[in-house]
Amino acid sequence: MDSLFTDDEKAFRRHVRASIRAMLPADLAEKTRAGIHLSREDMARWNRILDERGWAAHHWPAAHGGTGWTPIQRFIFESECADADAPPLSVFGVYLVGPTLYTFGSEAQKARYLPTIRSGAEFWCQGYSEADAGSDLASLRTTARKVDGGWVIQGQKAWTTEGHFADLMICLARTNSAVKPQAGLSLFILDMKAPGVSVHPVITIDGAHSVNTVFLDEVRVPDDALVGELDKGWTYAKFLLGHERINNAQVHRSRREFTRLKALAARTPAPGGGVIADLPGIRQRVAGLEVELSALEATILRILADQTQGREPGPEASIVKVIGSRLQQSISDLAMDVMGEDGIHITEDGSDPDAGERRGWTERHLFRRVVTIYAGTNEIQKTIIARTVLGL
Amino acid sequence: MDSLFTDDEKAFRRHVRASIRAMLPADLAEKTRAGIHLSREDMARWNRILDERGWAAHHWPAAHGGTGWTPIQRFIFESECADADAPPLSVFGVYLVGPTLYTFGSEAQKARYLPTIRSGAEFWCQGYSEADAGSDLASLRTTARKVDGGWVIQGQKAWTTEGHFADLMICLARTNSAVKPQAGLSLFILDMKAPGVSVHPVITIDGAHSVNTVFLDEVRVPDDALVGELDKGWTYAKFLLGHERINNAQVHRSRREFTRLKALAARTPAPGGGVIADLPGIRQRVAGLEVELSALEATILRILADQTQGREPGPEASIVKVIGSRLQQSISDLAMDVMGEDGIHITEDGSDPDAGERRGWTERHLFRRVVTIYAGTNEIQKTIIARTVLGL
Amino acid sequence: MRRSDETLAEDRLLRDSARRFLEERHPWKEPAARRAAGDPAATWRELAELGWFAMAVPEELGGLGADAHRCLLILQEAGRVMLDAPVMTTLLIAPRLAAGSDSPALASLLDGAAAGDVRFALVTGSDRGAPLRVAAGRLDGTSALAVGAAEATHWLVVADGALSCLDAAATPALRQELRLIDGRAASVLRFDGVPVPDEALVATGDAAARLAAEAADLAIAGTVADALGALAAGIDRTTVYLRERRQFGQPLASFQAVQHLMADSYCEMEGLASLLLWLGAALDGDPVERRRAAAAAKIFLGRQGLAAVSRCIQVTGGMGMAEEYPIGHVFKRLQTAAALFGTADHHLHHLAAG
Amino acid sequence: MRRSDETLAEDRLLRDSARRFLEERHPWKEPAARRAAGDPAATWRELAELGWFAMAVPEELGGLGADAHRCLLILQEAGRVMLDAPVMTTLLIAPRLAAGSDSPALASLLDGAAAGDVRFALVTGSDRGAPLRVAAGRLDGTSALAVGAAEATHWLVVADGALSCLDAAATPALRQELRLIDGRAASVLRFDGVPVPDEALVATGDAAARLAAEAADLAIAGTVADALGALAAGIDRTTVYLRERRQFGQPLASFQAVQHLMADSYCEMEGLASLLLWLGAALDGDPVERRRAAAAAKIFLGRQGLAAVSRCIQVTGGMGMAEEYPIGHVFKRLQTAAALFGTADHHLHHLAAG
Repeated sequence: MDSLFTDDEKAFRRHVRASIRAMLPADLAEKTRAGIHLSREDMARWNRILDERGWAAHHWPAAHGGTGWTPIQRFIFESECADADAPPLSVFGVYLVGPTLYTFGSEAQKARYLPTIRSGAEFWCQGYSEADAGSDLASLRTTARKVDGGWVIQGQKAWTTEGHFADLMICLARTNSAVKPQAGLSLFILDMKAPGVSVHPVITIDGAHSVNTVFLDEVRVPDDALVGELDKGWTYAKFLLGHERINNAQVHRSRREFTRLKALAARTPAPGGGVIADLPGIRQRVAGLEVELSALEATILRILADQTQGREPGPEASIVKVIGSRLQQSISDLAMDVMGEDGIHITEDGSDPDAGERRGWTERHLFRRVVTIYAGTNEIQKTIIARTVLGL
Repeated sequence: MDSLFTDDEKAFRRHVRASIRAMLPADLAEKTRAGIHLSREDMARWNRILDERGWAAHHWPAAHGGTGWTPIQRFIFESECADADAPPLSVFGVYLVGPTLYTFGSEAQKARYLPTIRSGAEFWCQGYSEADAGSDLASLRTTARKVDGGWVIQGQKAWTTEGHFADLMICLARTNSAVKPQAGLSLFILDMKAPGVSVHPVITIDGAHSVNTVFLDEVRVPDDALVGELDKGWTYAKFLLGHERINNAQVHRSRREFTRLKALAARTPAPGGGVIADLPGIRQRVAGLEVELSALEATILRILADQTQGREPGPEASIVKVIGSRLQQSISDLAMDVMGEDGIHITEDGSDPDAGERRGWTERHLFRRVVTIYAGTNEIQKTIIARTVLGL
Repeated sequence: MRRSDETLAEDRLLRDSARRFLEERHPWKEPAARRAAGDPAATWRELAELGWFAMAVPEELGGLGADAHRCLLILQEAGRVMLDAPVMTTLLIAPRLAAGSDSPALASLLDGAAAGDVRFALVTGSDRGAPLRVAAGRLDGTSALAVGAAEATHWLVVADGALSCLDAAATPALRQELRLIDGRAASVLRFDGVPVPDEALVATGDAAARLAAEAADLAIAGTVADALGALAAGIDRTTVYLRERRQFGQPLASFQAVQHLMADSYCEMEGLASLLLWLGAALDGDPVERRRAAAAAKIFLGRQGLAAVSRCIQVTGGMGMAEEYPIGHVFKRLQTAAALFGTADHHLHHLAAG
Repeated sequence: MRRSDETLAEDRLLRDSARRFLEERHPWKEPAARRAAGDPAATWRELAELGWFAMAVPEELGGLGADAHRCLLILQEAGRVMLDAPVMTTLLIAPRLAAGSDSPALASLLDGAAAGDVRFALVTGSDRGAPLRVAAGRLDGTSALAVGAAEATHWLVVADGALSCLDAAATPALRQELRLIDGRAASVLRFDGVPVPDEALVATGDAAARLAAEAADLAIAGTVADALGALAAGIDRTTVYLRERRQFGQPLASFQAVQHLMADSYCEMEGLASLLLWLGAALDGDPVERRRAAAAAKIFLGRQGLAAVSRCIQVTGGMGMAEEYPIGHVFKRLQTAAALFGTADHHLHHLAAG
């Protein structure tokens, strides 16, 4: 897709590529290739390395310690990180909380929290979803009760990714029940080590622990834990989720995985001789995925070019979320078919020389059922597209 | 699928096959292969031939002049008719009106109308759909006003297939507007030559004339034109539509077309040499369709076996309608891809020796957009499945 | 051949009693909990007492002579509760192969199997590694995933040249023990010149090739039956959840998008059930039709079956993602079934080449 | 190369004026009515006066030097009203091939084309019949469907060995005149040793092969642009209809199933638009990337594009089926576009083999 980039951008890509290859420790790249849920320590290490270079908050404005890069430059940077098998940055701190705080937070909040997000010294988790309020935040039940000098938060958060090692939670709670459901919500910063916070692991179908249920039992937060204005949490949450949706297209990860999938198919023996990659049916599916992936990449570049001209992403975010999440699933579907019997057992004893390329695919495939569900299910995204774009 | 038939049924198939091949005039078979909308004369001729053999109303009970065959025997008969390229019987008379009349009609109605349906002497059309009441019959606007000695019907029917050559219409009209919408409908027999009936052709996207708009301007029908009880038309209409849905799976036609499609692909040169049928992508699609077609056939046989044991088809009719209609479209989709440029022009000058196998596919493909729409759209069928089978 | 009314009534009785037994004694639990709680040997004896392992044995060999269709009904019920016990080979495959063989090697073990003392596991060759081959009385090669091989007393080894029935305890094989994603145990076995005594030979030459083809199709039938049972239970559980769970102020079940997704899944499940019905009948008939039916069922499972269960996870949201709820396990059971005995791609490739 | 803000603003101006002109002067009508009412020569002159046929001509050849992207914008607008006039070759292909050739054969005709006096039609070889071939100054072979060949003054013939520009009136060819399903006219031309004068040669040898590859990708770009315009108009008309039309007591637009079907169509249209954006940029760049982008756009059109327009017919029910309403024509326009210059299967086959 070279022709969609300027010469300057191509030069930028070469520069970024060389830098990342130089900065990225080999063991982190290897772990990223093998796994899906990285440890806090691994993520923090890469975060720190990037921060030293000034690239940790690569999509933040320069005024807040970001790079000030254009949306296309960020795209290039993320693509090069994925290509190099760099660990993903913690979604919550860098991608979601940071922008929320520098957009709506107080000066004190920015000064206190932005630097540690950038450096990876503190990790965040998201406290929006509840068991009865996944896609439907308006039915949120967690409450924040005003007390002298602060608030007392009571409730239960579900599907809290990385909650078991996060330092801080950005927590949505009901502060006003006299108004219509979405109007009475506020956003708070909550210390995960505060009394009353307890974190219970949820094992997902890939057998791993990355999400949690977080019980908030009379957790006290100070007055300055409130982000922005009281009862405006719904607005902030929507802002944050808009960012999440573009991010959830995961196009760079898909491109990288697609490359690895082709390599896997090219190394996997086919029944009756040859390799799987040469079976006509597999070839056709690979070619079809290549086309869909190109469509997704070009769509994201169109949206980013619009952003460069100052247009904020609207329902386009829903489009790329729908397309991107389905594509992620199609890629691992194909990987399962390429692996056949080798893809349905998890334990490896290491004796198989091919295990390297196979490692992690099955777990990813299982966990990946979630990508069409989280950050607003694809059905909700389609309703958004129908209503806001098509006027239905 | 031989193993799903008994030895008696296999013998029955051989018998039916030989008989049809002997009875079917070659020119009718040729016309059926080439076209989609047959003339009244062609359909009547085949109807007459079958009637002489006692097979025209093959799925009616013997008491009404039918064959008394089991559901499986009917399936075999229909399959052999399709295989031999016999013209389809008029859907409305034999399949829909006949069963409605022998189930709900008066003795006089049965005596008057059933014989001419069997013989093909009189053709029927359906007067249910209206411009604003396609899938939603409850919003039907045509009215029947009681007058001395009969009824006066006023309204407008849409999408009346074969209306331009039908002798009679089975017409749904509102006889009571004081009750809830579906309760006040009645079913009438209406002479298409009666004063006040005017038929306006609707050209469909295949360029052909098979459907019509029928204006009913103060059309008078006698008292004995009412079928069954007053205001019970909704019940009768649902009965009739249930029959229509199974029929609309069109499984035998699909099997026959699939065979022809493979023959077409085997005769169509491929770019760069060889034939289209040997391209890996086409082979895969053909094999995939074979599997889906088998699933449909087996599903219909399961339903028919249940019927043999006395269970009436319920929501299964919706399942086969959904699967069967999609499959019809998949088959002609593939035909279009096999034909390539040869499939996008309609006029043939006859100079192409391969035109024979190609003839009619494009028109069928275009007209076939309708199969997922008519007889209750597939969306409505899915709602029926969700509500009645899944309890959602 | 289609089933008579009388046969169908018997089928229903059998299915209902199996369902009652399994739901009471072996309701679905998380695999880890099930393994911790269960006693595989006791379970096996229980199932033997129900007559499961005598039902497919021909009457002339002292069994109940049930046809394939009936065995598949039982395997569907096992799939509904996602039973861990690897019953397919003992219940369905061994008795039918014994009936097709002249040798007593397998037939002589059927009494023991019916009593619950003999447990078979099917061992087939890997498509990708060194083929399983018997030559000059010795077995070489690497197996595909052999579900239940570790628990089995006897291995029914389908190799080029011979079908044999080996005493697992007495057979020196290099075993790689694996845990499948659906929680069941499977092994990869490597044989290096393992002697195959004459009395272990079930068939050789053409007869072995014929039985090998039958074993492959039987294995597909049993696998599809299990998966279909799991899918049906998954759809049932999903609809219960959808009726209970509310979002945006109404039950999830009331959203048209959700209704239509589940209607699609239901249509796919019905298609799979129909193909299995065909395959069940075809197992008693012509091998060419049997092969086509097996391929069709396996392809449909790998495509439409997986699509159907994926939608169950989609509409149940987080519930489907959590290891402690059954929907995700249904997904894994189907994903496993889709990979065993040839993927959809594999069978489509052969059907397309055919 | 991505477009600057300034360029984008100019693009929008151009697109808006083209849209206003076409909607006013050439709004969609049934093809038969349009043919009866229209005067093709007058339409062509009108379009020439708008500058359409000068825009892609390089500045050094007296044109406006617009890039491919801008030409594709115009072709999208033509697709929106499903314009009959076969403008693609004259507007997009001929000027670009002229720019890539050293010979005056084509360049010398561009002034006439800009004035509306010369009308080009692209004539390519059929993949299935005898190939088009120029050898020893003579042209042999059978063409693929050549849209607009009957109306054209000149044929731009892409043959093995040479790219030539033949005076249609002076070229003896066996013509089979056809009506495409979308209402446009096309011809199949057979050449039997037709002399190709030196002054008609645009390129030979490697240069001809290079330009032939470019012509193929340009034709795909133009065809996809036209189809995308038609699809966008079809989705617009469909949504208008859905908001107006009521069923079961509420607007069709309010049904979630309908909303989601149309959201899928919209996503597919956006994907197609994105691939066309890529292709538009790639037309000015490296031939390898250009080829990939063209194949991707054509495959996406034949799969997702057709799926998108099929849903428009589905949700508009009978309206989409009737010849007198535009939705069915959008379907036919896309079906035609999907078949011209290689089906999705064809391009996928090559991409898969690549």
